[in-house]
Amino acid sequence: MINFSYTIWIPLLPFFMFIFLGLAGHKYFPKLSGILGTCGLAIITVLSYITAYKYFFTTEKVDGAFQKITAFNTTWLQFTDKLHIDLGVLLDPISVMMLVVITTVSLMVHIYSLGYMKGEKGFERFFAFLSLFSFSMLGLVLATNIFQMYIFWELVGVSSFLLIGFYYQKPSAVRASKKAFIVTRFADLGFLIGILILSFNTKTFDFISLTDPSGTAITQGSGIGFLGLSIMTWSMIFVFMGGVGKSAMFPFHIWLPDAMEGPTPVSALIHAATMVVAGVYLVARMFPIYALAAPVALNIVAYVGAFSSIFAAIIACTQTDIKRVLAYSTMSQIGYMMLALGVSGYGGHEGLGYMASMFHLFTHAMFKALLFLGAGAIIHAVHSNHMTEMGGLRKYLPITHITFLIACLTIAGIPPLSGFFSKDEILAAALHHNKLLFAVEYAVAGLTAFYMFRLYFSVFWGKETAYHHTPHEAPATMTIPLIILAIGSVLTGFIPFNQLVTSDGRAFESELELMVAIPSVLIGLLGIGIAYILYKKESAIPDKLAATFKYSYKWAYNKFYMDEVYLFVTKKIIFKLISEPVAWFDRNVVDATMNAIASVTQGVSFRIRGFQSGQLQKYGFVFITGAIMLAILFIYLWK
Amino acid sequence: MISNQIMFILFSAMIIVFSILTVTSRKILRAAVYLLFVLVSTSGLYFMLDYQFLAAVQLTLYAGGIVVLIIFSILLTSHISQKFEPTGIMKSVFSAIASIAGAILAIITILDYNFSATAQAAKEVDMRLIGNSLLSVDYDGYILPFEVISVLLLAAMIAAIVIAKRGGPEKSELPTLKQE
Amino acid sequence: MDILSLFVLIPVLTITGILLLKDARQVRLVAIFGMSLQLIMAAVLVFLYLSARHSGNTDEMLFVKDYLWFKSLNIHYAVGVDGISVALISLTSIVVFAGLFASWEVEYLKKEFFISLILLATGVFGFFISIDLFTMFLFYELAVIPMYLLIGIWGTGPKEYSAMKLTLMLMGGSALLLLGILGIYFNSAPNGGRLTFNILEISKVVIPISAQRIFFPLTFIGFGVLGALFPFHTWSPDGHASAPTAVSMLHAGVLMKLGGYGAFRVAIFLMPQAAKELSWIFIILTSISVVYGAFGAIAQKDLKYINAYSSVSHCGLVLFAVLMMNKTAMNGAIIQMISHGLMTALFFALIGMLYGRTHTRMINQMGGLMKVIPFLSVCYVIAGLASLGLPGLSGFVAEMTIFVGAFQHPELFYRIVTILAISSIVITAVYILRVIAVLLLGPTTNEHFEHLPDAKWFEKISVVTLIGSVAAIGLAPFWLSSMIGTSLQPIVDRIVALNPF
Amino acid sequence: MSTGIPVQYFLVLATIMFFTGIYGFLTRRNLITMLMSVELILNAVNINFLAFNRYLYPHKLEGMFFSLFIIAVAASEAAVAIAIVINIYRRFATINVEDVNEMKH
Repeated sequence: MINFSYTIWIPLLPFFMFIFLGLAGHKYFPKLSGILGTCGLAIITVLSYITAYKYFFTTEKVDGAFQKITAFNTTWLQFTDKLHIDLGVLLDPISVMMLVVITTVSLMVHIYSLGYMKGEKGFERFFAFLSLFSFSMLGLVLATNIFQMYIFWELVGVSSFLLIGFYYQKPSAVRASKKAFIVTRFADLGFLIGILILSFNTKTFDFISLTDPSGTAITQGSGIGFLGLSIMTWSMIFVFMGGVGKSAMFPFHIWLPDAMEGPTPVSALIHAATMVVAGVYLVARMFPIYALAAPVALNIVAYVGAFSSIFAAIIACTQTDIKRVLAYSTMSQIGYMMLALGVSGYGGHEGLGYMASMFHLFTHAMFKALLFLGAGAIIHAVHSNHMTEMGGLRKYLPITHITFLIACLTIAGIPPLSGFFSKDEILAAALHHNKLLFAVEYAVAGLTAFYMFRLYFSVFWGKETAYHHTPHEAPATMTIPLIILAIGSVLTGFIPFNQLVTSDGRAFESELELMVAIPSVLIGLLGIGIAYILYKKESAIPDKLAATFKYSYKWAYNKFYMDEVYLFVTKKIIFKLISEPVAWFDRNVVDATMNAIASVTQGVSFRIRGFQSGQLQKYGFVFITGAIMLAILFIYLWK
Repeated sequence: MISNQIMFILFSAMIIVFSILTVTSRKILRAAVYLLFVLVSTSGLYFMLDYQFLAAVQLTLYAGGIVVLIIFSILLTSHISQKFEPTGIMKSVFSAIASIAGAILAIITILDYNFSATAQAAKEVDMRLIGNSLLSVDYDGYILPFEVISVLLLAAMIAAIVIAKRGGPEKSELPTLKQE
Repeated sequence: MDILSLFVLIPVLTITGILLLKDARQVRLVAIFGMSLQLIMAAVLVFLYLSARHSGNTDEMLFVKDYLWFKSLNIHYAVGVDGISVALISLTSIVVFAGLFASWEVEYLKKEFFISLILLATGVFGFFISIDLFTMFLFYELAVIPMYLLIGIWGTGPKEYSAMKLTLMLMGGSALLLLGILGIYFNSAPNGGRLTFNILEISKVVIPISAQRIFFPLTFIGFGVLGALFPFHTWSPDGHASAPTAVSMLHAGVLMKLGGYGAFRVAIFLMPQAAKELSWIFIILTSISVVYGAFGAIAQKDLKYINAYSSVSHCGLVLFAVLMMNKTAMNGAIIQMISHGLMTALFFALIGMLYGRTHTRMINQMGGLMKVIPFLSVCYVIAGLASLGLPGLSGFVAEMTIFVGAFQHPELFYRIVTILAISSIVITAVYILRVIAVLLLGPTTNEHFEHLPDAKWFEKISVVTLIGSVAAIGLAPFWLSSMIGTSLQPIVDRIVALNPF
Repeated sequence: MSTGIPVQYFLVLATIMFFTGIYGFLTRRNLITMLMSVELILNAVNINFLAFNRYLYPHKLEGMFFSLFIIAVAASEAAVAIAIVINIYRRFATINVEDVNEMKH
C-alpha cells in the first residue's frame, strides 16, 4: 500500500495561502502575492500529478478494479453515533482525475491572471480568492463523505460569489454575483434535503459505504415509497437538484451567463472548467446509487441534461457577447455530460456513458478553459465583449487566433482532437440507451459547431473593424497558458479513459463506433460550413434569417425569457406577495395586537383613574352607596 | 308619661327639622345657628335619658365650643350674607336617594329587631362615679381611653396650631397635576 | 473555593468600583478591567470544567454550591454548571467584553451607562449558573430591568416607546414564567416531602402529567417571549432598533439566549411528557418564526430591523431544535445559541459603527461603503456569510446540527416541518446578500461618505474578538459539540426514559 | 324620665339625623357646612349609644363613656378641621370642596 497521506496538503496549501494573502497580502506585498499564489498552486499541481501517477500506475488493483483509498480522515463534527461529518481525502479514479483537471486549469489561470489582472486594484485580493476557490474545489472533489462535499460545495459557491463580484463597484457585477449565489443556494437547499433524507435512511454520510454496490445503503434504500417513488429516488432527485444548480442546468442555469461579469480568468476556471462540473461530479460520485437504487432519478438526469444542452445551444446561436456565447456553450456541454451519466449503466461496458461523461469533463475542461482564456485575450486587446465590435482580429492576435481555432475545432468534434473522442463516446452511449436523446445530441453537435464557428469567424475574420487603438497580442504570461492548454486539447483525447476511469473501477474495452463517429463529424462539418457561409465575410444573410424567423429568434435572443420569469418570481411573488405582506402583517397585525392589548390596558386605567377625581363628595357617595348595598346584600339578600 | 312623650316629640321634631334646615339652608350663618338648635335639642334628649352630665357636656362643648368655633371660621372665610349656589339637581337627587334608602333600610331593621332589655337595676350616674370610672384601672375603669383621648386632644391642639400657621408654598408654586 | 459565585461577584465589585470612582474618564477602564477578568475567569472555568470531566467526574452538574436562603419556602442560592452553561457563560463573557469596547465612545451619563450594562451582565451570568428556579428567576428579572433604562435613556429614535414595549412584553413573559415556576414548585414533591426549587432535585421526580399540561405551556411561552417566539416577538425589532449598540449586542447576543436556555433547562427538562404532547403546537409556532422572520427581514430597510427579524428567525430555530427533543437537535440548539449570539453581536456592533459614521441606518441611503471603509465592510461581509450559514463559520455548524438532528425525528410531520425550516437558509441568503450588495458594494452613492474613517483600535478589538470566536467555532466545532453533547446525555436520557418513542 | 317611649323611637330619630347628616355631607359644597354635617352624624351616633345604654344595659356605663369620648374626639376633630379649612382658604381662596381637588389621580 502506498502512503497517500501527503495528499492532505493539496487542499490545505491553498487554504493557508488564502489566509496568508487575505490577511497580510494587502498591506505587505500587494505586488508579490500573485507570484506567491502561483507558486503555491504550482506545488500542488506537481503533487497532484505525482498522486495521479502513483494512483493509476503503481497502486495495486484488487480484483482488477481501482480501489477507493481514504488517505486521510478526521471527525470534524459528531451528530449522532453513526452520523458524523468527517474531513478527509478520498482517492479514487474520478477524484484523482479531478485533481489533475483542477490543478492544471487552476495553474494555467493563475499564470494567465498574472498578466491579465496586472495593475488591477485588488490584485492580491484576486489571488486570495483564487486560492480560496482552489481550496474549496479540491476539498470538494476529495471529499470522503457527502456532508464534506456539501461543505465545500457551499465554499465554492461563496468563492464564486466573491470572484464574480470582484469588480464590486460595478452594479452589474454585484447583481450577477448575488444572483449566482442565491440561485445556487436555492439548488443547494435541495441538495441538503437530499442529504438529510439519504442519511435518515442509510444512517451514514460516508461515500464508500453509501456507494458500495453490495452495501446496505443501496440494497435497502429502494424499499420505502412516497408518492410512487422510493425514498432513495426522492433523495437522489433532491441531491441532483444541487447538481442542477451548480452545473447551471435548466432551470437553474440563469446565473451562469450573468456570472460572466467576473474577470475572464475566473470565468475560465470556475464557470467553465471546474466548479460548474461539480454537479456532474456529484452525480458521478453517487453513481452506484443512481444506477442501482434510483433509476428514475437517473432518467431525470438524462432528460435534464439533454434538454439543457439543446436549450443552451439554441440560445448560444443568437448571443453576441462572446463570453455569453461561451457560457451557453458550457451549459450545453455540461448537458452532454449529464446526459452521458443519465444513459449509463453500472459496471463493464454498460458503464460506457459514465466513462464518456468523465472523459468529456476532462477534455471539456481543457478546451473550454482555452476558449475562455482566448476570449480573455481578445477582450484584453479590444476592451469589449461584443462580437459586433470585433472582426479581422487574426492579423493582430496570431497566437490567440491559432489556439482559439484549435479549441473551436475541438468543441466541434473534429478528429483527431480530444473533443471528438469524448463526444463520440457520449453519442455511442446515448445510441444504446435512448434513440430520442441520441437524436437530440446529434442536433446539438451540429449547433455547437455552428455557433462556435459563428463566434470564431465574426471575431477573427468577418468585417474589418476600426479600433481606437491597434489591438496587440497579449504578454507571454497570457499566451503560454493558451499554448499549453491548446496542446492539452489536442492530446488529451488519446488518454485511455476506458482503462482508468470507469463506473466500477474495472477497465473495459471500447472502440470507436464508426456508425456514430462519421455522421457526427459530418454534422460538425456542416455546422462549420454554414457558419463559414454566413460569417466568414460580412454578409446580410444572418440578418435576413433573423428577420425570417423573427419570433423564434427573438425568443432565443432573449434566452426564452427565463430571466424575466425569475425576475417575476423573485420581485413580484417573493418580494411583493410574500415579504412585504409578511412585514406588513407583522407591523399591523401581530404588533398591533400587542399594542392593542397595551392600549386597552391603558384605556381602562384611564377610566379607572377618572374615579380618583379628588372630589371628596364623590368618594363619600360611592362609599355610602357601597355600604348600603353591602348592608342590603348581607342582611336581606344573602340569607 | 304623656309629658315625657310630648317632650320627646318636641325634641325629635326640633332635631329633625333643624337638621334638615342645617343641611339645606343656603346661608351659612343660618346653617350654623340651626346646627346650634339641633345640638341643644340633643342635649335635651340626653336629659330625658337621665344623663345629665353628658347633657351638660353637650351644651358646653358642642353648643358653646364647637358652634362658636364654626361661626368664627365662617366669619373668617365667608361673607355673612353670602348665599350658596344651589346644589346640582343630580347630585342632590342621588344623595337624597342614597340617604333615604339608607334611612329606610336602617329603620326597617330597627323596627324588625326585638330589643330585649336586661332586668338588672339601673346604675345611678353621679359625678363621683364618672370621675372614679374615668381614672380607675379596675375592670370597669376607663383610664386607657382617657389617656388616649388626652393625648389626642393635645395632638389636635398642636396640629391645629401648626396647620393654621401661615407658611408653606403659595398656590402658584404648587405643581400642577391636572394634565388630562 | 466557590468559583461560580465569582461570576456574580466580579461584576458586582466592578459596579461598586465604578460607583466609587470620582473621575468619569476612568469608568470604562474599570469596566473593561472587570470584564476582562470575567473573560479570563470564563476561560479558567472552561479549563477547570474540561479537566474535571477528563478526570472522570460524571456528575450532572459540577462545582455545585448550595446555601439556604429562605428557609420557609426552601429557596436556596444554588449554583452549578454543566457543559451547556459553561459554553453559554463563555459566550456571555465574550459578548460583554466586545460590547464594552463597542461602547467606548459613550459620553452621556457614562458612569450610569456602564453600571447598567454590567448589571445586566450580572443577571445573565447569575441566570446561567443558577440551578435553583427561584434564584434563576431572580437573576432573569435582574437582567431585564436595566434594559429599560439602557434603551430608554441611551437609545435612539422612539426610545421610550420601544423601551416600554420591550420591558412590558418581557414582564408579561415573566408573569407567565413565574406562574410556571410556582406550578413546578408546588408539584415538586408529588409523593410528599419537602417542596423544592432545585432543578436537580425536581428532575429526580416526575411532575404529575396533569400539572405538566398546565405549566409547560406557561413556562415555555414565558421563556419563549424572551426567545422571540412567534407571535410574541414584536418587541424585538423595535427594541433593537432603538437600543444603543452595546445593548443591542448584549440583548440579541445574550439575553435572548436566556429564553432558549430556560425553555430547554426548565420547561423541557422538567416537564418532558407535556413537552412531547404539546410540541406540535410549538413546533408550528417556531417554524413560523423561522420562515416568517426571514421573510420579514427581506422587506425591511433599516439595518437594525433587518437584523432583528433575522434574530427572530435564528432564535426561532433554537426553540425549534429544542422541541425536537433529541440529542443532536438539542446540541444544535445550544450551538446555535452561541453562534447566533456571537454573530448577531457582531452585526449589531458593526451596525453601530456604521451608524456612528454615516448617521443613518437606512440601507437605501448608503452604498458602496466597501471602498471607503474596507475593514468594517469586510467584517460585515464575514458576519453576513456567518449568518447565512457558510461552512467554516459558526452558523453552518449550528444549523447543520439542528437540521440533521431534527430530521432524525421518527415522525414524518416533524421531518416535513424540518424541511420547511431548512428553506429559511435560502431566504436568509437573499436578505443578507441584498444588504451586502446595497450597503457595501456598488459605487459610492453619497459624496459625504467618501472620507469616512475606518475602524478605530477599540472597534477593531471588539470586532476581531467576535469574528475570531465565530471562526473558531466554525473551523473546529468538535470540542464544543462534544462538551455540550456530554452534558446533554443525562438530560436526553431522562427525556427518553419518560417518553419512550 | 324616659318611660313610655320605646327604644326604637330614639333609634329611628338617630337614624334620620344620621342620614340627614349624610345627605348634607354629600351635597354641601362648603367645607364648613360639610363639617357641620359631620357633627350631625356624630350626634346621631351619640344618641344611639346613650339609648342603648339606657334601655338595654342600664347597669353599665359603656355607652355613656363612649359618647363622652366621641364628644372629645369631635371637639378635636372640629379644631383640626377648622385649622385645615382656614389653611385651604388661604391657599385656594375658597373653601368650595369641588375646587379643592389637588389629590386627583
